[in-house]
Amino acid sequence: MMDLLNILLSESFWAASLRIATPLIFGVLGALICERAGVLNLGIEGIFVVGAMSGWMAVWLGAGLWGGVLVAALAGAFFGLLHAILTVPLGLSQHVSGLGITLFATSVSYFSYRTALPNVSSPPRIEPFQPLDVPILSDLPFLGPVLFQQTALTWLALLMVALVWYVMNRTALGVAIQAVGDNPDSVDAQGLSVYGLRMGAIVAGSALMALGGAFLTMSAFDAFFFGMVNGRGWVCIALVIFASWRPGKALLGALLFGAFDALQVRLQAEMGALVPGQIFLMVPYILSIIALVLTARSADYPRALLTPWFKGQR
Amino acid sequence: MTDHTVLRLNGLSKRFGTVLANDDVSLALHRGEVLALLGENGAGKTTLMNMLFGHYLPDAGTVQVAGPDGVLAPLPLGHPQAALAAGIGMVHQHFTLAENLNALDNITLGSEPLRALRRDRKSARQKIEGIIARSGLSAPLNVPVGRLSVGECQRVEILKALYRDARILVLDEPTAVLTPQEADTLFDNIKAMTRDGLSVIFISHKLREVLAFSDRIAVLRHGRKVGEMATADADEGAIARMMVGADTPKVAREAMAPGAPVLQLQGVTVPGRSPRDTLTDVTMTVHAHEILGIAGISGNGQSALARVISGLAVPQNGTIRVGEEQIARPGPATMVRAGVGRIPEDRHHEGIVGAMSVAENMVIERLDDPSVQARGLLRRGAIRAHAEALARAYDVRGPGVDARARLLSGGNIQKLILARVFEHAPRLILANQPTRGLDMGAAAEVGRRLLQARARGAGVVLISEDLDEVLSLADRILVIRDGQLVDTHSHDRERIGLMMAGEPA
Amino acid sequence: MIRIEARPSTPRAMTLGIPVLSALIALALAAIPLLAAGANPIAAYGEMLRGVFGSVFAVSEMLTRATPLIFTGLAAALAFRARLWNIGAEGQLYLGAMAAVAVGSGALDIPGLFLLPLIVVLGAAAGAAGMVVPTFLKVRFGADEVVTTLLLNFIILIFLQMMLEGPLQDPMGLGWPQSAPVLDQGMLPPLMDRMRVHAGLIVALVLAVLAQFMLARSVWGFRLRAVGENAAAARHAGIGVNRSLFGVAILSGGLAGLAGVSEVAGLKGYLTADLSPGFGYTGIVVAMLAGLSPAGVVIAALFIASVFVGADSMSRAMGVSSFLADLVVSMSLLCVLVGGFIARYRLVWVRAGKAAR
Amino acid sequence: AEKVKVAAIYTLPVEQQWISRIHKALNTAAERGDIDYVFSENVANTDYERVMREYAEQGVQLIMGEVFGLERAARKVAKDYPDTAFLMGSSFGPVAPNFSVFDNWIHEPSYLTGMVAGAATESNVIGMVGGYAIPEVNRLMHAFMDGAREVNPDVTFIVNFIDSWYDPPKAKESAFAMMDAGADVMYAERFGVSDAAVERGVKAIGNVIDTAGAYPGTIMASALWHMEATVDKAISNVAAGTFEAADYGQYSFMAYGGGSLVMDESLVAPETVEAVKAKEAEIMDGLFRVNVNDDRPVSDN
Ligand SMILES: Nc1ncnc2c1ncn2[C@@H]1O[C@H](COP(=O)(O)OP(=O)(O)OP(=O)(O)O)[C@@H](O)[C@H]1O
Ligand SMILES: Nc1ncnc2c1ncn2[C@@H]1O[C@H](COP(=O)(O)OP(=O)(O)OP(=O)(O)O)[C@@H](O)[C@H]1O
Ligand SMILES: [Mg+2]
Ligand SMILES: [Mg+2]
Repeated sequence: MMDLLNILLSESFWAASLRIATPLIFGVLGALICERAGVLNLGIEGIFVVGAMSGWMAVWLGAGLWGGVLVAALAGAFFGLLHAILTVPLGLSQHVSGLGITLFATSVSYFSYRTALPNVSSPPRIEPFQPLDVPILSDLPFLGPVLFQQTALTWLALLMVALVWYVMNRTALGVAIQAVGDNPDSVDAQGLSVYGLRMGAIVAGSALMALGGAFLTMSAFDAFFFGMVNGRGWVCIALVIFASWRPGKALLGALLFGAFDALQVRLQAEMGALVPGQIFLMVPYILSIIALVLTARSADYPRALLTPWFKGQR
Repeated sequence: MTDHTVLRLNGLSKRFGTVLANDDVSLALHRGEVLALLGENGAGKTTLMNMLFGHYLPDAGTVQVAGPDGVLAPLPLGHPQAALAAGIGMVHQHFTLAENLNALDNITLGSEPLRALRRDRKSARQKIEGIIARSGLSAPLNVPVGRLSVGECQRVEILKALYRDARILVLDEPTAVLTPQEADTLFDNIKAMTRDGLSVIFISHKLREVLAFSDRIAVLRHGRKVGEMATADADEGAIARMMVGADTPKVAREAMAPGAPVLQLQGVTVPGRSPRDTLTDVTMTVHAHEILGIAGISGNGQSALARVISGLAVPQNGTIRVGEEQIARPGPATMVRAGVGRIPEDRHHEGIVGAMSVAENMVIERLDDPSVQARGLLRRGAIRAHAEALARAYDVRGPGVDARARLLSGGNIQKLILARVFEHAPRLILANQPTRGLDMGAAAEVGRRLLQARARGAGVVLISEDLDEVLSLADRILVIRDGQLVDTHSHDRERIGLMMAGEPA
Repeated sequence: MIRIEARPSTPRAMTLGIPVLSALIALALAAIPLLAAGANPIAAYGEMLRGVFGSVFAVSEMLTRATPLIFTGLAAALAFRARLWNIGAEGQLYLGAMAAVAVGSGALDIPGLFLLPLIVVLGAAAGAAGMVVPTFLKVRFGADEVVTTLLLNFIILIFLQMMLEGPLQDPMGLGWPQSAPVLDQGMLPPLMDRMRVHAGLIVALVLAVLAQFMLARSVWGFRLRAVGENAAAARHAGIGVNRSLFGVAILSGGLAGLAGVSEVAGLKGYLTADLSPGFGYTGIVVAMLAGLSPAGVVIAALFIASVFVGADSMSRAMGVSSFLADLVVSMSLLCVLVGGFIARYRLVWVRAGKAAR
Repeated sequence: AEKVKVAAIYTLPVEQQWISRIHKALNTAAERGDIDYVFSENVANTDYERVMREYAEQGVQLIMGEVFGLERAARKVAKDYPDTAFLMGSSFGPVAPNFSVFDNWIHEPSYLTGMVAGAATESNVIGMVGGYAIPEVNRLMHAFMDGAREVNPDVTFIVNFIDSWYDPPKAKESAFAMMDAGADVMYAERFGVSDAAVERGVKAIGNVIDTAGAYPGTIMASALWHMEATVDKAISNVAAGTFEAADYGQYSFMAYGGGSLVMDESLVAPETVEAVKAKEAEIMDGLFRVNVNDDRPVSDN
């Protein structure tokens, strides 16, 4: 018990939670935007991979860190556009297109990585983002290490939460995206383009997802590995529902998940002798399901989620 | 009223697959005029208006709209944006509202540039409040639209059009879901606005409204315009003849002595999240040879009552008796077995499985019947033969019994449901909004069938927001208000209308 | 402006031709990565064909890989027909496999006549249980089954790891996280000498035919279709919607469980945590390619298996990265998807300006 | 001389430490001109048997790889192709006439690195991050722990498995957690651990490959695995037509040069260097046998 308290009070635990949460924040925001517009994007897992690979590759080829971030976002946007074309004007099954995009994005990433680097014995490394050392702030007790010794990408993620919230709730664009996810006819009848809004949202959301992947290779680590995304994208799909499609709650959900993961490695180290380590690994997933069960009835789904819309057919 | 033309449709045609929905239709609209567009279900009214508004691209024809200077200019087709810019506002047959947004957001949607970094909600609100003050069409602006009543939604739809400075307003069956009082208020408001130069095209199946509020009438039949007349020169018979090409028989209700009770609700209470699905301590009896009309403003518990009778809602308190039998565990299947025939309110959503065939929809309530299945396998030949016989008997027209049910027109879907319900001579019939959206001919057919069932000895619960329909069909009329039933002991239109509104009569 | 119009009916030549054409286009597109990797595409196609159809062995390998995909494809197709979005076939597959080794690898040393059916039934039951839980959460609490089944995949996989290091671990396995082998009499017999293709394929085919028949001809299938197409109308008509959902959940989970049984008791003989390279997810793809028709599932599974086995073998012959196989499979999938769209709709080019002038 | 045709089948990408050692040795042989080398990486266990057969059908003379997930099936394939030589990473024994086995038996240098770690820790807490608790991993961890305890009886261990071969961010987080719990020396079984060590300025011990160059000032010592001895032995046997079923595991022992220790002497106390070198000599001379323990290691509490 003491141990648990110690862990929860330690700043390094909270710093780790935020660090682990960062890719999830990007991913869940991206998924949120897509779903708000009425399109489920199961391509997220593959888009994470492509973001991780392309961002890293760009830096490795000398593009600079922010150049890498841009490349990752563009790569994510590209696969997002593919998903958008398949699911919006063509109205194909969002499940299948999404799984197809995941398979496609993943295999393209792996194949190009291997074709570019056919004979490496250990993965080449880049100089990743370093923790920002904000002069006075990083010396603050507690908040200093937790908030102000993170890398720029973590800050970008937090900034994105605010930005997505603002756009969704305070701009005409956000209102239109919410409308198109609820009832595309409402948008069509007011002279806005359903296709444009939906495709734009998917492309933008996918670009954000790719940043989640880029974080893995450019901040959390400094090299690209096969299989390194390891289900993080799927977790975001669950977190969006937990978050009831709200950016603020999305941040909360990602942080909670990060905290459980951070706690898990700490507890496992302490109690590994008593309980199979896998129990701890399961905890975040089980908690996600419980959270989902508790919030499901009150969650108001974007009503048009999964439903394709065709112009001139009603 | 001036003779100034504000809108001209020239030879518009539109084909959907094999259906010629509009065939060379021309129409003119004058400033300050209310033009009623009439026609049977599927005559092509909505299609014509959708071409005007840019939802559909015509196969042929042009549209001209007067600008603010009064000069007619061609309208680029196929772009709602262009129609909106030209001052055309449209209220669609089905609501086009985002339910997760409030009225303010729904109204301003599309009017602000999407690139803008901030919104000016203050001046938007002022403008809307100004329109509300002028038009008398009010609705709560801050509540998610999903929580508004249909009447309020309808007003939000019109506010949307007016907010975009519409000079030409198209209303596609705006009163299909409104009570007579709501409809009257709506038209009074619209009339007032025409005096300021608004021109209106409205589509309706309710001749009473058409005769009371329009200046001119245009009639479509099978996609062609078959006539125009000044409302002053028209009467019901003339309009009906023009629409159908023949006289429609009037339905007449003969007096009949009620028989034994077929449905008894005793102290039935259904808790609900909104007034719409709440019932409080309802007690009522329906007899054989009796049509019991339930009148009321929508959202006062009609759905809850219908759900109880059709077995979809289980009351928290109270008992249900069908005939002699007390229903211990209500459920849709139990109710069907007990001899209750149910005509649901929303035929597309609850009445049929659109993706399944007409024949399958005809047997969907009786899957355990030996005529439908043997040892768990469908008797497909028998089902088909049965469906064809039924389609003939009830005049269900469409592309055949093997076609998907969704391909049928609204009126024919309703006939399919009638066939399914009446075939088994139910002792109680629940008819919930049975003629909503149906044209005169189809509505008359429904009325005739209900009266037939009554003559045979069935009891009928007729829930309808169309007071005229209740008045003409029901033997006894109850008013539903706030989840409770009140007996009116009368057939007086005025008095019942007041009771519906909650005023002591 | 482009407009999309539903075809009133799809010509027969098109229903058959378009999928084939789409697959060919996908193969043509595969030339891009091949060229990027410096291989000759023409030679590669030859190798690919040889890799699937070049020998009895190649064909048997293709059938071996198609077997689990038929099971998981059926699992997805049935569930999706009822609009029950079971993304959890992967987890259910492992549940089935765990049940199979729990009883099959020595716990009960009984004759094969009893053991084999027991393994099959328990495996299916375990898979079914894995789908009943999310269905219950959906029906009772409204929890979205896409998410719960997806998350359950992770939970089950971790649980599997725990079992393979605990109760299910092979005591003779030198500490490796793997189960003891299924007893010989509990194995699904191979169909051909020296080949891996096994009786699981026959079971899968029989079930596909049965599912096709029941869906179209039985009252059960009628109910399932009605619930899937319009649950509100089905409920109104007196069909037990929840009952149907649980029924289809049991079948869908059971089929996925059988995929696990078939892999473990037909192919590998014992269970490891990498039994399935994503058969559960690929099953969804198979089901959708098949238009959710059980008979179509068989064809789609054979197609996906052929592309994978062919491309995989070709990558070796051409000396390009073996990640090419997944790439070609995913491109084929996307092309066939678009092809299916073209078969159902046509694009009409309209010049908007003309009518307006 | 005629080049020997060699194919390798890996269940993971070639960057993985374990596999990279085989890949490297085969590449070296290929560069020398002894063999024609082809490989398939990331082959799922389900597909492994097919790939084995495909290579065998193509007339490859020596097939290498790892059959931990399909021991029985692999031996069946070998039986079907008696003219092909198989040399596979395996937990079980060889099968005549053509199925040989090997494994990364580098418990000896692991023991030595444990001594380095045990002497270096000041907090007396050593953190160990592993992939999966499989014998190949457990064995090395136990040897390492034994070595540490020999020089420092007070040392305690925190052990964590991330249940993934490849998740450097996760391994890194796990390492951070251990450092938070007081670990000041890390046993870096996985990629990611040394990165955490560099960031926090603590020392680390490498495993299988030498990563000292990538983490300057961090890696005190590494237990290296060299497949050259194994591979070259097998190739020459195949070339000479004398390949037989045998356990090649011994070629990973230090005495054969299959395992070795590297130390960064600038990071290790001189007396430790001396002690370790002495122990190394004992092992080489066969005077000291490192205990083999395949059980899952757990944290001390
Ligand atoms: N200044 C503003 N500019 C633009 N939109 C606004 C503004 N204020 C409120 N809204 C929008 O009006 C609606 C109601 O606003 P309000 O701020 O009350 O939201 P809320 O119900 O408190 O929701 P939240 O939980 O997101 O804060 C919301 O959809 C919001 O997006
Ligand atoms: N998008 C469409 N695709 C195919 N057919 C259509 C489409 N829209 C309308 N139709 C067909 O065109 C014809 C005219 O339909 P329309 O909706 O214009 O009739 P309506 O006069 O508005 O009928 P109602 O009174 O029922 O609203 C009908 O036969 C209808 O089935
Ligand atoms: Mg608020
Ligand atoms: Mg209409």
